[in-house]
Amino acid sequence: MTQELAPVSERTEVADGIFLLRFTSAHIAHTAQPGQFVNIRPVAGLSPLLRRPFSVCRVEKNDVEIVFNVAGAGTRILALKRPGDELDVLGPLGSPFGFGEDFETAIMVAGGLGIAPFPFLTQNLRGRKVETFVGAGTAGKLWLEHLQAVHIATDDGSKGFHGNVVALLEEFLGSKNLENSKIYGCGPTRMLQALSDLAKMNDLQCELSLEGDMACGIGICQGCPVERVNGKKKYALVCTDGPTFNCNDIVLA
Amino acid sequence: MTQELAPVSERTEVADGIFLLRFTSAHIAHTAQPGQFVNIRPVAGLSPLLRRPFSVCRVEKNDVEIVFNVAGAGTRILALKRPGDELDVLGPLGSPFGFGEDFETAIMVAGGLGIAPFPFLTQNLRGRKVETFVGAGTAGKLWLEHLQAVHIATDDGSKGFHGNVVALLEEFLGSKNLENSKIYGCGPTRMLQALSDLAKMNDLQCELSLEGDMACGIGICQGCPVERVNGKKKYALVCTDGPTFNCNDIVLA
Amino acid sequence: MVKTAFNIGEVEFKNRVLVASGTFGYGDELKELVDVSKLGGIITKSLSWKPRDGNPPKRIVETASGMLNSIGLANIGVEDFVEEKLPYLEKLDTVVIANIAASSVEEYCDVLALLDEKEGIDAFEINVSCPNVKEGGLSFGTDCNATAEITSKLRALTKKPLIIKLTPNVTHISEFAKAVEEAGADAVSVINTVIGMAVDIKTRKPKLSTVTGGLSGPAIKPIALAKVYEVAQTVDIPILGIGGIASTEDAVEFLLVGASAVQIGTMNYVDPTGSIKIADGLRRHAESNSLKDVGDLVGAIDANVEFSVLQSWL
Amino acid sequence: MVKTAFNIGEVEFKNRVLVASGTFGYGDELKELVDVSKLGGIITKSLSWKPRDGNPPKRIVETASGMLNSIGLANIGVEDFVEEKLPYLEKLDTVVIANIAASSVEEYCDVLALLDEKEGIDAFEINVSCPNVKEGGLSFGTDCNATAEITSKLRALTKKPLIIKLTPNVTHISEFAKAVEEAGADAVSVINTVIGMAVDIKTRKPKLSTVTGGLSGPAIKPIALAKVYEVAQTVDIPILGIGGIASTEDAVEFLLVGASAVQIGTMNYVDPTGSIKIADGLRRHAESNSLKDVGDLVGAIDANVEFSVLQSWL
Ligand SMILES: Cc1cc2nc3c(=O)[nH]c(=O)nc-3n(C[C@H](O)[C@H](O)[C@H](O)COP(=O)(O)OP(=O)(O)OC[C@H]3O[C@@H](n4cnc5c(N)ncnc54)[C@H](O)[C@@H]3O)c2cc1C
Ligand SMILES: Cc1cc2nc3c(=O)[nH]c(=O)nc-3n(C[C@H](O)[C@H](O)[C@H](O)COP(=O)(O)OP(=O)(O)OC[C@H]3O[C@@H](n4cnc5c(N)ncnc54)[C@H](O)[C@@H]3O)c2cc1C
Ligand SMILES: Cc1cc2nc3c(=O)[nH]c(=O)nc-3n(C[C@H](O)[C@H](O)[C@H](O)COP(=O)(O)O)c2cc1C
Ligand SMILES: Cc1cc2nc3c(=O)[nH]c(=O)nc-3n(C[C@H](O)[C@H](O)[C@H](O)COP(=O)(O)O)c2cc1C
Ligand code: FES
Ligand code: FES
Repeated sequence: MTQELAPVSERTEVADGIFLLRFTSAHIAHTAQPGQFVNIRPVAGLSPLLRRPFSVCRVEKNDVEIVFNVAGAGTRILALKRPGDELDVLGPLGSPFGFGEDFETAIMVAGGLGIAPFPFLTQNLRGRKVETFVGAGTAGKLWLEHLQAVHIATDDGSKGFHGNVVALLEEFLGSKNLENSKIYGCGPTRMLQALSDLAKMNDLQCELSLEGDMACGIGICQGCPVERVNGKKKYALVCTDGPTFNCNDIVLA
Repeated sequence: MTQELAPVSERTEVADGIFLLRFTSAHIAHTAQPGQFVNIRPVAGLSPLLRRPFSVCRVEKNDVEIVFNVAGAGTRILALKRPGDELDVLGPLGSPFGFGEDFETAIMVAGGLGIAPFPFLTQNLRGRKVETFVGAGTAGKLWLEHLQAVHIATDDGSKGFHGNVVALLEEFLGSKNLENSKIYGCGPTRMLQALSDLAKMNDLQCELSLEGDMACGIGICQGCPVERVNGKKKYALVCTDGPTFNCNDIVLA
Repeated sequence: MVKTAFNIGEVEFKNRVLVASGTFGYGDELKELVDVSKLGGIITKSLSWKPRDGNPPKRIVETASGMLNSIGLANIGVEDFVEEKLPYLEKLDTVVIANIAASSVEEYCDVLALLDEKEGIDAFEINVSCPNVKEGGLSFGTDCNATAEITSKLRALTKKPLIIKLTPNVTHISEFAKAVEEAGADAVSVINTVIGMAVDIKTRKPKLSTVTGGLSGPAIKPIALAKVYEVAQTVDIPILGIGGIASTEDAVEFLLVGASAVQIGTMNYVDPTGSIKIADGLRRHAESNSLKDVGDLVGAIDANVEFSVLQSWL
Repeated sequence: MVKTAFNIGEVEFKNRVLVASGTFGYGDELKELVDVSKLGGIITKSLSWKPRDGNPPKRIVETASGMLNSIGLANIGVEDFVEEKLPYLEKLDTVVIANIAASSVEEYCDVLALLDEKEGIDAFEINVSCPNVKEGGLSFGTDCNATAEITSKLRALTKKPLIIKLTPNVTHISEFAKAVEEAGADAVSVINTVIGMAVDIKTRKPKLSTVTGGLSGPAIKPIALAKVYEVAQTVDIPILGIGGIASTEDAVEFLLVGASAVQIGTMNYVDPTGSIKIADGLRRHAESNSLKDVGDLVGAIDANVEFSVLQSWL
């Protein structure tokens, strides 16, 4: 874990209102694992105050990439960064996706900016089969680089399957034999719920990356609880126990 | 008076840490008078919260220029504006310098960024004689454009007179006959005090432009009092009764 | 068409956005910029019997997302107000509320009695965050009995709506709200500024000439919202919510927790036309939520109160 | 060499910057980033007798230059703390203060008694901003008698420094400071969070699961400073100043108004190494002002107190 002022080397609007920032941090680039995140301070000033968490999207040599959409004050400021500016970054944080288990196909399922961790996961899964399901509101919001075997769903039908991405996956699972697969999901909570149900019905392993409001991102504020299915403690912390969880371990609410 | 989002057309570092911003506002450009100021909101967000006042430095067609140094959070942000960005500007505000009176020579005396209102005053004094006295800490902090008959003083002696600008003026007044003159002063309070004393000793008219902490800049918060020498009310307001005052009317503290 | 108007007693406000005392002068200073006929109402700077010079500088300090002030109730006094300002205010197409400050119960009564006779004042707001000279300068507003006494004395003097403006600098603001409701107030304004301070580390002096001052602006919004909510659980009279409101969303939050209307304060300095944008924003918010009346938002919060009392916040 | 150390009772702190309860975990989470041996001390998350799950989400809401929290005192309980965390803390080259929370006077006593026997705890800080179950959940900290009672009961149980952490949510915090000083406290921490609230206008529910929460961060700095100043006028025991401190300049302000030391809270989340930078900054500030001891700043404000009482802030 490091806190550093990392120079921005690239900023691109990769889709409608969706930005990619690349910054240089040898430590994060070399130690981060897929599913982990970085916590970025949008301004040196006092408002917005807290750091914003973003999945590590891709790593290349000493560079790290994140992608994000403009949600509010913090991302609005980050979208204005230019090469040469410095980013106050803390990371890598959180527990990565597990991919040591025995499975043949990784099925990645993303809703909206839930796509963010999957280029990095794809980078690290070399040798395994990958199927990627990407959902977005409309075609203009899609960013599909660095993925493999992409299946698209849009809410408005402007590209690919007309409907939500979990329904698309359900159709796909019906038509193929994918018993020895593991699902990775990231996106809005409602989507993750549906995905989790589908995984259980199909008896597939399933790991989800959750979002949640965070003050610290490093396990000291107790601000990011998610209810456990069972266990001694009622809550897990999204920032350190997660953001990745086995779908059987947590209650999505 | 107008509140508008004025596009920035130029930003230049005109001296060490001193910036010029030019923005387009036909209303302000056409109605502002020398000695008036504009009140600029540094960010659309909530911190820093209040507008920052800056003298109208120069006007050209529909454009208005301000010059400022980086003092704190607000000016640090303004110094990063680029052409095309928008400035939330309120103005023109305050009572202008008087220059309708009968006098031959306008003697302008500036300490540091106190130079700001004088290019505009010089623009408007055509036909009259002008002598301009500019003081700065060091040569690198001097910005001398759009002025006439400039006399320089620096605290470190790196350029011009070695010492403060009021001492330089005193020397000058001793060597010339400038009875029919009016002094205009702008700068730190200590300098204005010395200038005011000098003007009284020499029996010269003297108008000063004051600074002061302002919340509104438009006379509604009562936040910017300056003590009057006499009169029914104890305090005048810097933002509406000033920022320009006859040196005999106010108590500098 | 969404209904935006509401009443306090017989006074009808055309919408639920007012401008707060001390942040809009006497109503005439901003006429070039702000069309006050689009506001629910304007509240004057606090008026005292005699003109007051106010405190020495500095009176203003900026803080993180807020500001401290120590104006010292600088005002032109009620007589000059009537002569110089009222004729203009009388003609305005909006509700005009006179805010009154005083250093004794008698002074409150004298100012109100003088104004009550005049045309052009629709209601009174009483600033009780004033030093009580008899009690050595302690604030009326932190003394529940004194606050109730002022209310009942003034109640006897006027038939116009009487609004008491409460200070947040007390342990249980709802006790004060209850007391003034019982003493006959028609409404309460919640909140005045929060006591705060700042120090100049170079001179080692307080930045404000009076050492402490009043904190306002977005920084205090969460505090104000909690106070309005607390008061709304306790009284039945209308609440005017104030404190750091900077956007339509902020105003909606105040209505949801129980404010009948809102007042915009510090943000008038930052964005003089912001209050009008918020008035329009509330109408549009109601419209897009298919409400017939902006008033349907008032107190419409979906909160489990028991829970909030038992599970403390830490 | 500037002196940076100071004492509370017999405990020596190497400098005047500590990290506040609830904002630095149990001290071990940040070991990769923060060299705690450069801190004056660390204060643990509040410990209760049994482990506490804490409140349901959401527990955190960002506000203008601040944040609201409603953690619900989530903690591992004092027994697990002793077993899992204390061995690490014991080895640290800094003062370790255990913060205690409870829902009854007995629970405070039990937790303190258990910890008092252990090596590795140098002092106690008592969080009285906790719901008192016997009184239907009202906070101990807003009841002066209850606060004094807790203090004197705990005083009898330990010889180690006993620090009472006061809540700002009262009319006169100095009454509470005086009461705990008389009941035997060695120091007071001023302030805990300010009650606040936020509403989700889409769902119309409070953003926090507990409706209200505690406001912290730079937004409350002016409030905290005024409270520390008020307490400093009243008691002679040391004050630990807390509330929105984000820079060396902020820390200097707290010392000047009378804090013997400061605690950094919310800013630990934003800038985990900020507290160390402030510790170093204080030393350099003293140096460049030719002070022999950072402590020369404590209470060195140049303020006219009479004036502040008589001339109120509005
Ligand atoms: C582990 C983790 C990884 C994330 N990775 C990415 C990513 O790779 N790309 C991306 O675009 N976003 C990601 N997010 C969400 C991202 O952190 C938020 O969009 C961002 O913090 C919003 O900041 P803001 O200031 O722009 O918006 P705000 O003004 O703070 O909020 C705007 C809206 O977003 C909601 N919001 C704010 N913070 C969060 C949050 N942490 N989680 C969910 N909703 C939030 C608010 O409730 C509000 O409705 C991630 C979140 C987490 C917890
Ligand atoms: C009528 C008027 C005209 C002005 N014209 C100019 C100008 O043309 N060019 C220019 O560079 N500056 C001018 N100033 C000063 C300028 O407004 C301040 O430098 C600016 O507001 C500082 O903002 P900040 O956020 O960068 O600094 P802050 O963080 O607000 O403050 C930094 C330092 O500057 C001091 N300061 C802040 N505001 C003021 C103020 N209003 N007056 C004096 N000191 C202040 C603070 O006390 C602090 O020490 C003018 C001020 C007034 C009142
Ligand atoms: C500079 C200033 C002057 C004020 N003067 C008065 C006043 O004269 N009377 C009064 O009742 N309130 C006064 N207030 C308080 C405001 O009306 C309002 O209650 C408070 O500022 C909180 O709202 P805000 O955060 O929106 O500003 C003043 C506030 C400020 C900032
Ligand atoms: C998320 C969070 C958790 C906190 N937990 C505790 C706690 O367990 N015990 C306690 O006494 N104070 C707790 N506090 C209060 C802080 O210690 C501190 O008093 C307060 O946040 C004000 O300081 P700040 O503005 O620097 O954060 C907590 C604060 C925050 C923000
Ligand atoms: S965000 Fe602080 S504990 Fe998870
Ligand atoms: S700055 Fe508000 S009255 Fe002058």
